[in-house]
Amino acid sequence: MRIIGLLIVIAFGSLLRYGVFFFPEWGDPASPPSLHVSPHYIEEAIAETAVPNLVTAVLADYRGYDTMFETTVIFAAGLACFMLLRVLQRQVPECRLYRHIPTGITLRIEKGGKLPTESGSFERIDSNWVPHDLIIKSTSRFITPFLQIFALYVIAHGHHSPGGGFQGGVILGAAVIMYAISYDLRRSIQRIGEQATAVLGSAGVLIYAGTGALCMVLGAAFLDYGALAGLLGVDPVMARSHGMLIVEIGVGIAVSAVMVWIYYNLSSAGRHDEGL
Amino acid sequence: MGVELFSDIASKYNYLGVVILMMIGLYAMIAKNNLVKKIIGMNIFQTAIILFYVSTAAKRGATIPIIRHGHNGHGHEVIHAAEYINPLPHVLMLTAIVVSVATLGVALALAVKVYHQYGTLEEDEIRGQLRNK
Amino acid sequence: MIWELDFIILTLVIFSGIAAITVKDLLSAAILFGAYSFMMCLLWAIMGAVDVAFTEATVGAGVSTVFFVAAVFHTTRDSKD
Amino acid sequence: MNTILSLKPLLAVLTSLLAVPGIILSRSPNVREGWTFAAALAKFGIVVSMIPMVLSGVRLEYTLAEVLPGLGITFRVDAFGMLFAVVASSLWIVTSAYSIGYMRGLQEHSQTRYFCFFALALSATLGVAFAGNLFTLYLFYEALSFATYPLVTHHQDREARSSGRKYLFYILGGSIAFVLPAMLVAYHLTGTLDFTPRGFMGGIESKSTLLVLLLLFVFGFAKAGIMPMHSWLPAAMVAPTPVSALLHAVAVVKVGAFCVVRIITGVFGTDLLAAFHFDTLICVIASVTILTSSLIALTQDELKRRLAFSTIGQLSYIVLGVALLSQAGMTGGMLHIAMHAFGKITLFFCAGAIFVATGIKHISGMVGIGRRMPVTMGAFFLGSLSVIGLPPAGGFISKWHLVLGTVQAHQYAMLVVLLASSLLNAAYFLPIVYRAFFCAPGEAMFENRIAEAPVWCLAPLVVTAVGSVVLFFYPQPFLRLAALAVQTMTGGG
Amino acid sequence: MENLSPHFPALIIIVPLIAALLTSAAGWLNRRLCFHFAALGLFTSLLVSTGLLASVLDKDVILYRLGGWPAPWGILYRIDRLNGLVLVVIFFIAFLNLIANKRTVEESFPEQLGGFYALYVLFVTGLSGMVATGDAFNLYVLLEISSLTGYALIGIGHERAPLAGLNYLFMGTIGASLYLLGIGFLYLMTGSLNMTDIASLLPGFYGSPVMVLAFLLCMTGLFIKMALFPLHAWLPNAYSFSPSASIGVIAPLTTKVMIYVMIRMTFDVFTPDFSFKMMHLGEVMVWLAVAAIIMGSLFALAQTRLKRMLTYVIIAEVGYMVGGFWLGNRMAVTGAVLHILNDAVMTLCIFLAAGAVVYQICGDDFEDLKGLFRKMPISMAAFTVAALSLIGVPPTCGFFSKWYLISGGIAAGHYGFVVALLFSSLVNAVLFFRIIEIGYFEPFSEGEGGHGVHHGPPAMEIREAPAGMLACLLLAAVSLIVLGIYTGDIVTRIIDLAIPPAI
Repeated sequence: MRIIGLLIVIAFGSLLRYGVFFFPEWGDPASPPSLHVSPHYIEEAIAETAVPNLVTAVLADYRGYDTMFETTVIFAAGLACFMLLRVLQRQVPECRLYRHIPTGITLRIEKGGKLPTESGSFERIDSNWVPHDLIIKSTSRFITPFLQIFALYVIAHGHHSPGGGFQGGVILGAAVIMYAISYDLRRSIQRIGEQATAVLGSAGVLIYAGTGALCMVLGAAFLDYGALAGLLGVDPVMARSHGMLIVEIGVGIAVSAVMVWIYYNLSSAGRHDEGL
Repeated sequence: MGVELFSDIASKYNYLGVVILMMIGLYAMIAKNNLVKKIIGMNIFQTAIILFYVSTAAKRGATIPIIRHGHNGHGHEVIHAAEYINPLPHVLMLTAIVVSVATLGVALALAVKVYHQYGTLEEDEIRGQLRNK
Repeated sequence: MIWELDFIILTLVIFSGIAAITVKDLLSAAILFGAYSFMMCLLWAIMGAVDVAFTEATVGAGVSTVFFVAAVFHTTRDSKD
Repeated sequence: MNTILSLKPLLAVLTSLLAVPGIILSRSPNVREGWTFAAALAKFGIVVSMIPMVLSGVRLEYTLAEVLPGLGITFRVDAFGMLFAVVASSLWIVTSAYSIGYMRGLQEHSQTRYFCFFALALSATLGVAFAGNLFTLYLFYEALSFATYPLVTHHQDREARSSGRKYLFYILGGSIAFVLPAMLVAYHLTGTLDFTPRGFMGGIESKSTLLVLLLLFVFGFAKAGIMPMHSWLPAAMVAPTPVSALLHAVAVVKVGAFCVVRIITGVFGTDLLAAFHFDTLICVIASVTILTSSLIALTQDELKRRLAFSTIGQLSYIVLGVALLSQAGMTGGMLHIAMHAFGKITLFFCAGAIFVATGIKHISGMVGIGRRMPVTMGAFFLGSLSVIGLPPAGGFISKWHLVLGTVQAHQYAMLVVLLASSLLNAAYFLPIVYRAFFCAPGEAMFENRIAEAPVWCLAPLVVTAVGSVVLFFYPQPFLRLAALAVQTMTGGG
Repeated sequence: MENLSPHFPALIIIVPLIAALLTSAAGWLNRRLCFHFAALGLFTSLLVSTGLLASVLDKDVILYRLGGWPAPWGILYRIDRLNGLVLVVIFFIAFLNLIANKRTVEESFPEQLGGFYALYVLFVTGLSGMVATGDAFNLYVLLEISSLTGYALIGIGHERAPLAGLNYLFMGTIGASLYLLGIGFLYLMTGSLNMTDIASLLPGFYGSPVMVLAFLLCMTGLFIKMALFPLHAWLPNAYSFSPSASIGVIAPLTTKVMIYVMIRMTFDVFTPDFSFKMMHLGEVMVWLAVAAIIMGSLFALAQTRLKRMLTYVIIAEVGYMVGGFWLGNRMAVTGAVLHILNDAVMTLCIFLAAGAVVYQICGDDFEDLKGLFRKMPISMAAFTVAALSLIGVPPTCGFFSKWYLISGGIAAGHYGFVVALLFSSLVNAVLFFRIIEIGYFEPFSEGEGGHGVHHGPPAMEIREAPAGMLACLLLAAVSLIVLGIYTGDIVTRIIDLAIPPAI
């Protein structure tokens, strides 16, 4: 296998290497990609959409349809992980570990066992629990709000600076994931349940598709945000900018929710019991 | 010829990097035995393609594709295409990155499932188990 | 765009890529993959693709690595190759 | 010759198809058989009602659907098709009656399925008879193969399965591997598949192409049983006897022969064959089959197998007759479709009746049986006369024309073949009759009290036996149809 | 709102997308609604696509600017006769299979109904989007949607399904990435992503090796995805272990849509001139297809399980279409396009029948099928019709596409292809009659040789499949014959006009 692989790879590589001879020089301002379609974006985007970040303008407007499916891809991945991994039959784990908070004694309860009656001061812990996690917990408690605010900023400010729905959404999701890692998965799921992630995931994509469909209802083409001008009370160019913001928010919601969803399923192998 | 070749390499070394990364990724996918290694290889392969696209966007003497003093379209100076890097491949590659992470998620989910089924991530061991059955 | 820097990072990317697929321990491989992604992100930032770099930093170096680690924790760290 | 649009051919094909739901949904066997008879009679009526028009030189045509540009499911009734349709539809009535007697007599299972596929097979047979182009012919040819498979394997035991395999292997293999490519090449070369009285391949110059196509067609229509594509036929005799009777003496094998004749006349055309001297080639192929199969038939002890090999030989008479390309030869070949059908079906009916009454399959067990079953064996005698070609049976008429045809075509070698094979026919049939009547029955015969088969079995075989005698004295309907067909095909007066 | 018909091209994709999202949400809120959302979405799309086909028949080409941007800058949907037809087929099959498998889905995934149906509808969305789009990169995104959902739909099966799904994912990702790279090469040379735009710029680069590479990369990627012979290894495992409900839509559609995409790429992006005349690829491809047909048929012969055997038949069928297409003459291309349509419906029918059998007898070993005609007559009748169509017996539709393909082979003088087609027909006959024979004959004991076997009550209580499944199965079987009879119309009114005159 190794040798076959090597041969295939070398054949493939030399074929591509041969092709590279005929490429335009790297960074050549006169190469076709720089001359054909992109100049329109660079020169007209600001006049047509009022968004200075060209990537956002192209992403959410000119090629907004691609982006809608990009979000759908993420959503599909979330669904796929859910379908593949999630174990919904409630099964009692082999053993559970409980820690008595005041004393720090760990109780190991075998399958089917019950917790002592005065269970108020017990907390369930993961099997790979480490006692000295104060620094991690405090740091994450400290960082999480900033992370979330930054994520919102990235989503909202994507028009003017690098960033946008995806990046912001991933950061927002990462904040939750960090919480789940530093505390434990059960607590995170208590806060943001699986149902919430799943429904928010579809809601986010639905915001995107719904915005597009609204434009269609208003008589323009699908995703032609200019049609929203009347609804938003601004001129069509600004309406495009606002429309992009709406869909970016949708993307942000969907991406963050789905990232968390995938993490839940992946980190507990679908049992939503013990995470990392 | 040698000089020509060298100057060709010098002016296109980025594309060569792409080719090398693709070879690495493809090799891992074909020849590696471990499923997670294959998945890593797959991701390297995908990022190599992303690098290729990003390289096509590069433009000497241009800056990042965010219009300066262009707030709300009031800065009425003429914008020259040569001043900014081509944004289109960037957009495409945002999509490609997202696709690759989605694929990664599904691949890992499948790998975890395979592990739970066979107790191993090595392909030859799995194949051996299947043959014995 | 500084080509020297670009070239150095490209070399680093390639090396971390090779390292990620050759190291025996899967957890190390996951972390090396994170490093690879981060280098890649730097490379793109240098090439002016700020949005792509940003995305790669969050998605590639961030979430992907977490996914890898999560999967490795649920399977095994050992690998024969 | 004028052509008129008419729904009748379609109706004739569809009648038995339409009876299928009725057969399936019938609650009692009597209602089911009622449907079968109704369809059989209706079909015969429709077919007969077209005879006068066909005889007056009108061609009835109907296109069901244009499935490919310029190529449709087209029915066109000409004299030759008519001749075959009359034979098939008239014998269906008789066979239906016989089936009832046979199937009930033996208490066979799955009778509904049997009658259902029986009806389907008849639809397909008429479809072949009325096909207006090669494509339609192929369509119904294939349909017939599939409709008869459940009939051949009716017993659903091990023997039936292996015979079924052989049957499909030859028939389907021949049609897919030989006929289909040949048809496509023909279409590619000429741009049409419509049968014309003088053939549509006239434009092709290349002798080798024509030769390959001709051979592909002749051997591809494996139902015609031309050696070496014949060995499915004896195997298929495991089927219930009415199936063997109707399908393997009348419908299936005759469809094969019919197709070959169509290819010779409607696709290649007599002029073309004569021009390239392919007629001799086909004659040789046919005569080899005739002689070989007759010799094999002599060695068979199982009655139905002997009849099967006899059928193989008789089919090649038809091919031989048409390939002679002489007026009388072609007439004889076509007539033989009808004459042989009546004769052979009688023989099969008799074999079945003997089996129903005694359970005997082998000729060696039939010594002296004529005394117990005089009617059956009498009919058997008439049937064998017809097949051998002796008066006063219809077979004489067709064989007479065939012999005349060889003389007309100056193919004296073929004349020898015909006469030799007639002798062989006599050699393998007449001893059966002789021993049945004039030899003392064996020990087993005395112990069981054997009588004639039930009346449902007996009546049909009497009818067909009488039919073949009547055809000797009154062959006009078939003769006129055959003569008309030959006239249009050869263009001569 | 008054008149939505100009928006049809967008609606065919948007409606199932939104339906999928609602289905998924309904899975968490009210599980009973899932099926209704999914079915409604697909049915609406079926109606819309039919309307679209009707209007494209007199309008030639319908363009739709998504986001209102003109062509090279925005994304364009381009519906012509050909993909209008393919779209109808996609939704017809997806809808029928959904209805047929309602019961099996409810039994296999009682808690995850929403997830399953959402994946299902998203899969169909991806496929239809790929067919409709006029933008090379948009095609990639939609390809990934259908692939990702496809991996999941396969991976949720039993036995070796997860492993097979993972292998499929690796192969699929390589395929999609190669396609992406090919598009990247095209973009590097032309600077455009719009198919028509690329095609118009292409003549300037006809000689360039980069173009050749781009073409090879795109095609290789698609060949992997469509499982053309040497690249087919992922398919049999992936298809034979997945649930009936998913395979009923994946098997008929994936490979066929990929072949359509190949046709689209060669016609609309690389132009027939380049693809057929400059590449000199035709001969190689046809021989590959011949190999695919022969190897697929031979492998199929070696199988002892029904679904697995069918997967190899699919591989052979891919060879039909690829070979027909690369013969490059009008007859053969017509055959290839017609076969996309016919093979999709045939595969649907045969997999539905196999699904019904598997559902009733819980197994698909040939041994399990004994005496099935008596127990499940209607399902087996439909199976027989589909089998006849796969063998190529008139008047089922399989015959007619084979007719065109063979005629094309004869016209091109490529007798290897003709022989391969006939060989595969014969092998199919053997394959399917082997099964029909097993199903037709009751289990009989070894010693018994005589006739008139008496039949006791069947050992297992096996009954006919549920009514919904049967209805869909019969509809599929009937449509095989209807398609066959209307071949003439389909060819003259749709396919003939859709194939570029250059061929």
